[in-house]
Amino acid sequence: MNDLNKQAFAPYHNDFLSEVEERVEDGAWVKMCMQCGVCAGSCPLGDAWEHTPQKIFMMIRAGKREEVLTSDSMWMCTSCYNCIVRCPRKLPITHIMHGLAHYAHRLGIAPKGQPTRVLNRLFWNNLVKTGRVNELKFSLAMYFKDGVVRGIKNALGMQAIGLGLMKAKRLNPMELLGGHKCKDQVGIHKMVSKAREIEERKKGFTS
Amino acid sequence: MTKRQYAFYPGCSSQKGASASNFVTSIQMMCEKLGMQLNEIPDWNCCGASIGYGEGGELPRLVLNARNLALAEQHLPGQDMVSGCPACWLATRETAERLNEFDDLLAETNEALKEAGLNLKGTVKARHIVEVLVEDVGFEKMKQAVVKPLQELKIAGYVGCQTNRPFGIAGESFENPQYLDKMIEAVGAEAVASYDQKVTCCGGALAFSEPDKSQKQIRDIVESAYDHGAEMIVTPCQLCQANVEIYQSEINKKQGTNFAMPVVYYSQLMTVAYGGGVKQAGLDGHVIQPKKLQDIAG
Amino acid sequence: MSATIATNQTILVVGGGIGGMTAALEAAECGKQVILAERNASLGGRTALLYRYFPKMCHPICGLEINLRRLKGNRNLRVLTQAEVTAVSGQRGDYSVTLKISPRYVNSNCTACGECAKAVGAEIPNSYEYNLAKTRAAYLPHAMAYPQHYVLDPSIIGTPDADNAKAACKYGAIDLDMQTEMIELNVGAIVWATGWKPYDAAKIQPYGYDRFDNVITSLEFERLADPHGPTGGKLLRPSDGNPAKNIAFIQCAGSRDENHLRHCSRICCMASLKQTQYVREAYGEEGKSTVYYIDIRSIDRLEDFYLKVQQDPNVKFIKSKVANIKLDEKSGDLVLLGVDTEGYHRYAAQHDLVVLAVGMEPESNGIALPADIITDSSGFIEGSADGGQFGAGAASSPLDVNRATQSATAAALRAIQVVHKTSAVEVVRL
Amino acid sequence: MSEMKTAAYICSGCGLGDKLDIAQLSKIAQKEGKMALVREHAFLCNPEGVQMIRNDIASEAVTHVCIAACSRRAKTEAFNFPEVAMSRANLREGVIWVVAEGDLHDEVRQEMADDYVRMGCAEVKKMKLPQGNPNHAGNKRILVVGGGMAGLTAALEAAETGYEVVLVEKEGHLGGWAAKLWKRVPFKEPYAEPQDTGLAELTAKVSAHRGITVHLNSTLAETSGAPGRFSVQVTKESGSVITEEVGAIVQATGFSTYEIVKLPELGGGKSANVVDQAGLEALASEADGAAIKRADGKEVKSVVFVQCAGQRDESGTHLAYCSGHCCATSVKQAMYFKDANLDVNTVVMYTDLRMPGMGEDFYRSAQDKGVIFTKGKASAVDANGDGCRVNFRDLILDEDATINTDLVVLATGQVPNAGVDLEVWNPVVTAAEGGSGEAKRQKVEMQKISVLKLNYRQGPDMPQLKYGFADSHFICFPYETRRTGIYAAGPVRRPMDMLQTTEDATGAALKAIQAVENASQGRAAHPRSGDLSFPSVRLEGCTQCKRCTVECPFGAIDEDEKRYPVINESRCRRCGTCMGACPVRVISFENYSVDTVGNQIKAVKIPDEFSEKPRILLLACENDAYPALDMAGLQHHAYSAFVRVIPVRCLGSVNTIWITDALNSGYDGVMMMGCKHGDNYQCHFVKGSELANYRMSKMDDTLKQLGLETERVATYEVAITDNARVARLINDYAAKISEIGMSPMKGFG
Repeated sequence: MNDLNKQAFAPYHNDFLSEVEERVEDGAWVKMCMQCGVCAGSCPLGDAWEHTPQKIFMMIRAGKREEVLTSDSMWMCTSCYNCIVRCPRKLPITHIMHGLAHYAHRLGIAPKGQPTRVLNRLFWNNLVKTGRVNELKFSLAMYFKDGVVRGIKNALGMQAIGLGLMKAKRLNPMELLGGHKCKDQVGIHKMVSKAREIEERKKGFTS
Repeated sequence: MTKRQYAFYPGCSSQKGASASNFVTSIQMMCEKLGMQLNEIPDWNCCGASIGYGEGGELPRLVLNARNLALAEQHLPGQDMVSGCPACWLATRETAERLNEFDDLLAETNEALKEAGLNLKGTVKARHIVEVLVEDVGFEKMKQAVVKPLQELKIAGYVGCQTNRPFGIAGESFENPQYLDKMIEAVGAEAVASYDQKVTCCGGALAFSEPDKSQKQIRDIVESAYDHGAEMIVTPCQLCQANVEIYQSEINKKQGTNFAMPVVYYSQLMTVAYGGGVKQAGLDGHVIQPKKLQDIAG
Repeated sequence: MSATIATNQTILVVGGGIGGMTAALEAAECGKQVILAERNASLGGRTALLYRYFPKMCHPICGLEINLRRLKGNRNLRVLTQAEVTAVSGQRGDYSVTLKISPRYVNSNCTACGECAKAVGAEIPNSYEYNLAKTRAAYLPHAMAYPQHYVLDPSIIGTPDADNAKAACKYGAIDLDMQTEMIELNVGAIVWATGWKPYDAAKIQPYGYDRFDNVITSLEFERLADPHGPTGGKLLRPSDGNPAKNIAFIQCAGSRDENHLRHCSRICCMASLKQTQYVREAYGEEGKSTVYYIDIRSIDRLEDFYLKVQQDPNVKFIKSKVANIKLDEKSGDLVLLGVDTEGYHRYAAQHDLVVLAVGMEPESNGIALPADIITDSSGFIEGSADGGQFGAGAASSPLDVNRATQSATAAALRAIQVVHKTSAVEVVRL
Repeated sequence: MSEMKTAAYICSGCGLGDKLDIAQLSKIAQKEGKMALVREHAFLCNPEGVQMIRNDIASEAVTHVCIAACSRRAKTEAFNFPEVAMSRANLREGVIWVVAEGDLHDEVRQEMADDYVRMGCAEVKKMKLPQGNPNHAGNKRILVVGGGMAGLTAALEAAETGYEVVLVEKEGHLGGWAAKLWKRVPFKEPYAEPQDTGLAELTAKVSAHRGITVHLNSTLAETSGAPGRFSVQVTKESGSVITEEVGAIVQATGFSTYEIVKLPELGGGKSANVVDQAGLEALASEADGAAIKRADGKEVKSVVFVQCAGQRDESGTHLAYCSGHCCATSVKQAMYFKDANLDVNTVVMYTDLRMPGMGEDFYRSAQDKGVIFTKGKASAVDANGDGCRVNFRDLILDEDATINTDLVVLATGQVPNAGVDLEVWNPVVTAAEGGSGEAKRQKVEMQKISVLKLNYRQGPDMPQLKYGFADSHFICFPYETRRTGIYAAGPVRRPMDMLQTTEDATGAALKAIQAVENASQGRAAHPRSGDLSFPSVRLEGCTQCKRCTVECPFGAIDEDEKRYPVINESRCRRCGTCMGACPVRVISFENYSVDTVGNQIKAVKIPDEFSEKPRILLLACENDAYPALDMAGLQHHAYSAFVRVIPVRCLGSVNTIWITDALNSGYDGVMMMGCKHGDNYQCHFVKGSELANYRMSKMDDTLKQLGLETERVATYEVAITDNARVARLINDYAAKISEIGMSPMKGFG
């Protein structure tokens, strides 16, 4: 798999486009973009994008594998779905962005420490563990993502909010000990790992 | 009268002691008054939300949602699955539609579901509570149930993203939906007609990972509500509610504003208008107190 | 049933715009019997409502005048206005067509002296101005209207206004008892030249045509530029009547968009290029235009015109589909949000007027066509399975005037072939 | 021809009766107009009024009718008496609707009406009922030049309509460009896949058709005559010559591709691996669905299509225009590769992708097949090992980039095969006639490239528009050329794709049919369709000055060996430019002549110079200016009551004698309103208004001789929409006249 990472890609040849079509969620749509740019203009965090979606699609066609997969632009998606509903070619842009992010993450070449990437991992692990999200553990994990010192700063920074939420009974300290969970956690774990296994088989990942 | 039965999918944020626990509180009386019976899906799990993609990938996410659909199919046959949280609704509906469209995906999904002893036929329809209110109940009934019209209350209807896109309420515009304003008016309050941040994104889950960028969004949303003379913001979305309410203090701190704009759920408006008290309406669950509404609730 | 004489040697042309008039005239000038049925009260169609044509910047009604003169002088051609086809039966070479003729309440005695209009108080939206203005309920559709007869709007029938109009007419031209009548026609071939209509701009929600006064369609802009139009040819924006000197033209408004029209409407690029020159004509160096486009489609010699406009320092081109439009409440201006995709430049551009280059949709969409009419995925008419009915002009494809007249001339010949072959068959039969 | 009996009918409807003294108008018609019969009617256009006129025509044997009522453009259905000569005195749009309200103006209003009645009577007395072209000829065969898609379609469609066709093709086989194609771009639903050209079927039909004679390996040696009676010499390769008599001609000579050798910067002519679209079609036909191989036999694994190669060129080196079809053609060709093997790398490099209409579906289909589209501008293509290297600017990624590829296809443009450019031809001929040997040689060379070989005075081919495309009015009336009965069809008259070409050819076939039908009945063709009048020359008076033969916009007039004009009536479009050109005024139409207008000018009563009542003659083009004046009336834009308007067929028909006569007889000024001329001319007779403008520029000397201010003659370009403006122009001019004072010529006329 990772040999793909090292392979050189001929500019504007099909290789990377085909890779994306086979392995990225809804990647088969990339070729349908006509470069109108409506997605680029519709993104709420637009200013933060180094490469806009439509530009990423062009980069994929141009075979810029490295630049695309290491870009942190996809991680800027807030899932607002503006791009999807406005796209004149009906590309599922949000999904493609998620798909690319996941693929880069899966290959281990997504930008290290990219906050949303970290958030993603923490969130997923948190939810898969019990079948449900434990907001407190999740938040704390998020604050401590950059290490203990920074973490305490973050936590202190958000202390007021935390307390406010606790006062409002919308953040439960008891969550630290157990908290909500699904009964059939075992089933859920088996189910999820099975799903992962099927996907890897289908998309030809070797893990 | 016989109540309409729905398979209810509360979602993580709506659990007791979680960020949207007061939402669940607030819908009880609303449903009661409007003849809706919500039956919680046994042992439901998280939908993966809009942030599960990075680690989760495609099939695992589909499977998570398929599990909830399968449980509903099995335990609450014939009932539409209703969610109060846009993220849950979106993830579930997307799953339902994709599995209906692609047989191979459904097969793979069931292969995985088998591990949890489940199987999905794909008969369940995934809906949002607001859909149910608008389509099954209707604005007229929402109006009729009012005992305490919320007069002299000027409210900015903030729809946000995922209740509105990509699916939204049938027949509504993605850019300028009307249903929330109509609900505000149904309970006797005044909706800010020209509220231009109606469908602006609050940053969603990135409120966590990209606080500054998200807070810029939130600032616009709150500022415009003030500019248009709104006394509070009402929203159908748990994440929007949380983000827009709780980060105001942060924004005040960083940018010297002094925002204190209450952000409530439509269901809280209704419960109050239908005669509910502060507790019933979950109005005790706010960081920024919606005084005026609390006063009406008494 | 009226006694309009027609035989299976007659060609019926449906639609009296430039396409229909061309098809009818070309066939009639070949010596064929032709009936031209127009739904509105006057011939001329959409082009009569345009200010100028690209690329010559000449005036559409100039061609209309010539066609009207050809028509007035031709004995083979009969015109029915306010006539709609309601049913077609039979087959190639022998159709029976039912036409619904709506009452005009004015007969051919009308001398267009205009006394009735003076006598009527009621006003109605002027559909010939895309409702940008009102007109008296007794009106002459436009200065070049043919037939040159006034029309009474049905809304005033039975009101004192109608009686006042009748009283004001010295020539017994007003007949308030006119009824809708159904006509049965026997014809050999049918040419559908039902033309096009602008796509409903309100459906393009991100651009807020339904919310913002200063977002208008390219057709409404033609009326603003036309000296005969509601502003007397001044480019004034609707919200406050101020001069619009910094105008945005948004291309593909509805076209090339699977949420709206699948096809490219072909004319919109040239139309906007043309309209940038209206801005220059009106305000000289002060008039600024910005064209937001995906691809500029100035095909063949029209490229010259594109080049000319590109060289105009007051016209800017931005390769971008505008994402959405926000209203600046203080100024009434509009802020266009999007990204210039040539190298990625984000913009929030303020303009005092936005013109949507709306796409072309077949006028026949929403009209019940005969069962065996074949249309494409956008509803444009290819013809009938039995080969006796033909699409012509903009009813058959999104076409500019030049191509529409080509297409209509071709359709006329195909119709002539049908009636020729029919007569041949009949000779055999006798 | 029966005895002339005149009648005038004066209407008092539409407020004429309230604003004018009808009785006085009748008196004028009788006494001054010398009308044998004068009747008034309160509502002349109603059935009863019309019947009154019909009765007079029937029982009173009236032959000449003057209708004094509304504009000649109004109530044409009512006042339709084809059996008599008729003039219209415009009292409504021309007088009561434009003269200011109020009794203050009663006098001048009445004077204006009086004059129009005088003019109407004066005009009709000089009119004859047109009898139609005496030398009309009835040959209804149609010649189609060129056997490509356009020619074949035109031939078949005409034959299917029942007209005999002669098809001349220079090659040994039919098909032209289409024969080079493996497949064509789809032209009906679903617009997704390349389709069979259908050429085999079409050629089979044409070859088998009883009504069509095909001459292969043949060209035209000489074409003489006119619509309804063309005589065409067809030379076969063998040298044998046959004569074909035809009634009309369709020129469908198509295009040549812009040679890629002219594009060395893009590798044209330098690398065998750089081909044009024709070259690619050849490779595709060779492969016939299998993997496409290069000339050297190597299977193509990657291909780049460079759009607009040598087109849309701003430097002036290559073609400035866009050929329209090339985007769709390249997309189709990219599909050739994808359909044979999805793994082939196919890149289409464009600056604006131009696939209008349903072409968008075809574009989508290509993307769906994996064709890569990039908005980019190629700067250089050069050989790179076994293949090519394309250097370009990626306009989206905003960077210079390079693609290595096996094959490059240059999408070059269409160059029309339109024959000799008359703008070049005419000076050469003049020089040759002047005895220049060089010019004589040039002339022979040019004759070789001529397509039609017309023996017309004005040259051997159709006039050309910009970039050498054959003549065509390219907006409202695309088929109207300056050579009556000869119609250009297909890419020879404007760049076009195959779908438009077949539509165009079908339309051209109709126009050819129309031309032979008109010719056979001695009627004019567009825009004065059906007009039975025609120009005739009084040769006794002719000075052989050749102005008519040179200036006729339609090449209708030849010269005989003695340099006398020979008018080919069925080539004539009845604009009257020849009449305006003739210095000795020997050319006239039965119902439109130097006299019909001259008489009107003389009929106007000129007040003496102390009256403070100037008289201004306004000669208005009937196509645009006159309707504008009518609409000014309809919208009640008031203008000076001192103006007297005479509609003319075209300003080109204005003979300077009218102006000098008018000035001599005491008019204070003469205005002329015609159409815009120049590149974007709006003149319906192409050159009419331009010629008029030229002639008037020569008036100044005449005026000086007469001792008059040059302002007394003014020409204006007027558009049909200028309702308000024409009124303003008249008023400004009237003001100007009162400024410079009354004409000193009064009383000498």
